[in-house]
Amino acid sequence: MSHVMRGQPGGAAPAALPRTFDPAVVRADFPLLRRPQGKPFAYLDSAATSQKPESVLAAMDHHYRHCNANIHRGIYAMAEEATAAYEDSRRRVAQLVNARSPREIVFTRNSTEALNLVAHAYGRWALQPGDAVVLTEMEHHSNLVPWQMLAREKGLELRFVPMTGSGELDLDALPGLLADGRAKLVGVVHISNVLGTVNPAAEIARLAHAAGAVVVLDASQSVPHCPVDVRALGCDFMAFTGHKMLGPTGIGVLWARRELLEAMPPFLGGGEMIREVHLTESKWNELPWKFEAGTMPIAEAVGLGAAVDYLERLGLDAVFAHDRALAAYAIERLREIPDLTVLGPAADRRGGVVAFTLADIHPHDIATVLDAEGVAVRAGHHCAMPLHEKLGIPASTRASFHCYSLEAEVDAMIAGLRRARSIFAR
Amino acid sequence: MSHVMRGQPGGAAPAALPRTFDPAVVRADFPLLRRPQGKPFAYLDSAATSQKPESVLAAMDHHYRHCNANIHRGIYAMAEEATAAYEDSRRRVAQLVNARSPREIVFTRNSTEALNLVAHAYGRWALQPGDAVVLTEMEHHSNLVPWQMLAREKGLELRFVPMTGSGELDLDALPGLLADGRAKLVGVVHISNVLGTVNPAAEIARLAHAAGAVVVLDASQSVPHCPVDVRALGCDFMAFTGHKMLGPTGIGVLWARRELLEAMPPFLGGGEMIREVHLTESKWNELPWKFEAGTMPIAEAVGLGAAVDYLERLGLDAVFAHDRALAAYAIERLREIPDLTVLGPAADRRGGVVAFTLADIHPHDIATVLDAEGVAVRAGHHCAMPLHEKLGIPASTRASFHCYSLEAEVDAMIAGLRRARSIFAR
Amino acid sequence: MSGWEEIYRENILEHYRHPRNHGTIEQPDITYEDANPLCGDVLRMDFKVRDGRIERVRFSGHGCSISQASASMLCERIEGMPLEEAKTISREDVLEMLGIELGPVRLKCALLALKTMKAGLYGLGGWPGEDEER
Amino acid sequence: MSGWEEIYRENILEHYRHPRNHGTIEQPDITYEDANPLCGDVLRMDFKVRDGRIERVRFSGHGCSISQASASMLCERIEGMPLEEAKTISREDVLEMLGIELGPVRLKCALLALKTMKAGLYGLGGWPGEDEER
Ligand SMILES: Cc1ncc(COP(=O)(O)O)c(C=O)c1O
Ligand SMILES: Cc1ncc(COP(=O)(O)O)c(C=O)c1O
Repeated sequence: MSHVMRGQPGGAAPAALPRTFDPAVVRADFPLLRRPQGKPFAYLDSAATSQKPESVLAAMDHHYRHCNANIHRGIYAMAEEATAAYEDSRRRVAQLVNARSPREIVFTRNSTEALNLVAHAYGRWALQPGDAVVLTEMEHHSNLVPWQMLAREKGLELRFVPMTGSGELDLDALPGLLADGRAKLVGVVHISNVLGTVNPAAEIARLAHAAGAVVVLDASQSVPHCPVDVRALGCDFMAFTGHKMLGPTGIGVLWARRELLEAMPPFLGGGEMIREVHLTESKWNELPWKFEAGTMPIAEAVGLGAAVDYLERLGLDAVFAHDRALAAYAIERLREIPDLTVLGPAADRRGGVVAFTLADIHPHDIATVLDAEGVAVRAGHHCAMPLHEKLGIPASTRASFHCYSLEAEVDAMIAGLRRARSIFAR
Repeated sequence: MSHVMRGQPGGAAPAALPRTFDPAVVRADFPLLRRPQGKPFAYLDSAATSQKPESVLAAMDHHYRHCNANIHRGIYAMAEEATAAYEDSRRRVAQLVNARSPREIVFTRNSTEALNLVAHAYGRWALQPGDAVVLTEMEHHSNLVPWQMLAREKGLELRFVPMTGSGELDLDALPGLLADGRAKLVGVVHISNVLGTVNPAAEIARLAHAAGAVVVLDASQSVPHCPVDVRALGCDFMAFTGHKMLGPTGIGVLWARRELLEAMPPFLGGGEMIREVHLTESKWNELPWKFEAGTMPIAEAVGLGAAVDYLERLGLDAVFAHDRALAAYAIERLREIPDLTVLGPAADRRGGVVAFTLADIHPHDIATVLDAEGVAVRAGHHCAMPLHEKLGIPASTRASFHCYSLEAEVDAMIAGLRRARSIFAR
Repeated sequence: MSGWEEIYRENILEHYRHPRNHGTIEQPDITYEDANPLCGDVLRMDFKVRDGRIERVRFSGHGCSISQASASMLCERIEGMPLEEAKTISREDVLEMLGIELGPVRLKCALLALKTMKAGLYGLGGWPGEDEER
Repeated sequence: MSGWEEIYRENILEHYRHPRNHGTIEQPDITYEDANPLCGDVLRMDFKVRDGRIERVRFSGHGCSISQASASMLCERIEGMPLEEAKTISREDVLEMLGIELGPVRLKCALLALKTMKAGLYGLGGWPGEDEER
């Protein structure tokens, strides 16, 4: 895998070579991947959700068995422990993305809620009728639909950075989209969940800021797979999600610059997010709790903290190198199959996601045949219908990797694709 | 416990006597409560969050170890299994509250998000400037702050059903609050998390509907503890939360009448909740997914399903009888302590929640002394500051019960209160 | 019999390769289009109705072999059928025609045609047993 | 020594029972009120400042023995102190004065006085090391 270029989506180039790890060894940490002999199972759907290491499951189980209490209000020892564990996870997440302070980390349900929080609390407050929001043609629905809803409500204009034929952003178009000064917010996916494209977030942020727009980065596919440094990137808001980064479902993260979080009104109202409540008016709590209403996903935060630890032990640069090497290998092998088209840019410009079409065989049929062979891939529009529309296809089949993925799993997929071709050729 | 009156907050009186269970036996199912010998631990904070039975932890653990996949889109067997498990939990929750269809069950993060969903998606859409929202003086912040925020945004008037000296709603005041026809929504807590008061939800719904208002029931403290039948109650929206009903954190439920959910616009935008997405417009998915954006708390839904099973095996009428008997016992014992005032109505009109004040000793200090004696209670405003303001106290101490709570735990609290009194008497 | 052969029985592949009633009708009496939100597949059905019977039915759109085969089989079955009888076709009937077992996700593919037909024949408001067709 | 005696040391109970500097100042030079959102406790501090020194300081509000004792101790310590010196008092200094160990929830009680003082002396904008005082 030595031919793989280093990707540094998150910031400056590091001095040392990435640490490496053996995915076959890593695999032993993931209970679901330990399958009984003779029942092959290749999980190639990590972009949808990742598997979880034993340490994450153990952390949550320990929480429920030994310190399950509601947080922030309990005066007894167990509640103090639960509060400390919850806030400690926040600190670890803050460190992971190099936030200035844990106050900049707001826990949410998932990326989607984090992005909606930005649209509701920041967007509804800061954007005015006639303002424009710049997005890209490769956004996941979660960074598109909230802005459509807001645009309709507030009379905003939506503009789109177009995609080139090779599935990269046409950055030359961005200055034009920003030129009239009406664009006040730029939303962009860091790594596309369909094409694997690594978008130049720092450069986009530079251009956007020069034009007076804030930048919302959808880092759902980058934070789980590569080093991401919010200060080096220079963005203003960033969303990611626990279940794709070896953590549990039910928790996501919004990072945002403190000044913005201080200035914005809150999003959801209720317990926790208040300082004082009277019958007809209330005062808000400090950051980050101002944005955390009601009982939060406590056990899930504890699990996410353990996931961050696990990722950092592996080294996110090593994870990224591994993902990219596997993507390069997959692309190479996919070329062997006639009538197969790989979507997205060249291997050295993408993360561990490879989507493709095979003749006119419907991706559902491909996925069903692969499933019968013990290979789990995703088929459909991957929550990116406009991207598929632009490519002129209704759907695609996608293989995606994480630290536990193996070349042998790619091989199993290739064999299954040959079979699908033979069944459905018409 | 034979002196306890049957409470039937949820609907018609049942024919048979409640099943009963032995809390000491039930307790064995709850890992956290199995403490090493000689370390007494009395968990009297179940209104904040309940403990979880082994079966709930096992269901979630099994999910992560054997069928962890993202739902609704995966074509492979594991994703089909995960989808089936998630939707099966929805069906069980629908049955628990006697919903007409699982389509009326929307999963959320917690009660708070469910109530905010109603305020945002229904309230912002259906209410007009000048309309009034009727709440009560005993609401939890989660059913108060969202309406304050909406009232400010839309120019709504907030009105409050006052509380009597004994901590019950002064229902005689409700017709007056509804009389001018401007009240379009009535929000009420089913069982108060401070006073334990069981509010007459069916009667309130009847009055509200007669005046043309919809009813939002905060059932956070009722669904976990007693039979609740949405059809018998006749309300329109109802919120409850997984972690208080023996389930995990990170999941809550909004039940709503199907016609309302069909008519309302969605709340959060993103993956899952859409049918079709184009660059500048989208069409929404069917119920209930129209309201479920992004990757949902999948493992948490599975855990909640197991919690519903557990509660139904115990029998919610039996749970309620147990809670109430324990509350009655606690009130009796608390009377022994000089200068102690129990808040709320008589034992036969409340659920398993007992809050009190003790001379002018601050509840934090009481809780700290009790903690040192191995008794976990809650101290503070319990997210009901206006209620405390009305009672003229800054805070209170609260003991609350669930199926595993014992008289011996109440006894331990009583002993601790005597000690607190001796330390802080001044 | 290996896994995929259980699903891709010959009858399904046959209908997929040679769909019956594929196409559109000009000036249909009833037309309805639905989509599978999970994958974006789209199905449209056009009906000509005379004397309470489905005189002609055509389907178009795009989808996987299961959704195409089930649309083809359903159309073949209902052409010529009284409207009221077509309305009574159930989810079980469709699964029986297909002759395979499916999990909840692919079930949506299999039932898209039935759902489109019912929405077309009943109008948008919902129909008896609709919940079970989810 | 049993559990509660570790927290309710005599000095804390003493300050709680006989708080120093309790009360308000008419026409203070600086006044600031903060609340502990977790329990609703409220603390107000009034300052008279002359020649860069805290000439007088009074606290009022309501709270538990820990928050009252820490306010009392802090006021006792800073009365007469140069403003700049008072600003340098750290979270560790306060915990040392109290002489007890606390979890994150009760820590908020213990640090409410310090937080109120700093917000008063620095103005609302935040101050060095603020994050550590959470
Ligand atoms: C009456 C009542 N309503 C709402 C809530 C909020 O529940 P959650 O924090 O799970 O959103 C609670 C519990 O905190 C409650 O007791
Ligand atoms: C690029 C991208 N953005 C957003 C999301 C949404 O994440 P979640 O479903 O956890 O909210 C995903 C994953 O589904 C994604 O891949």
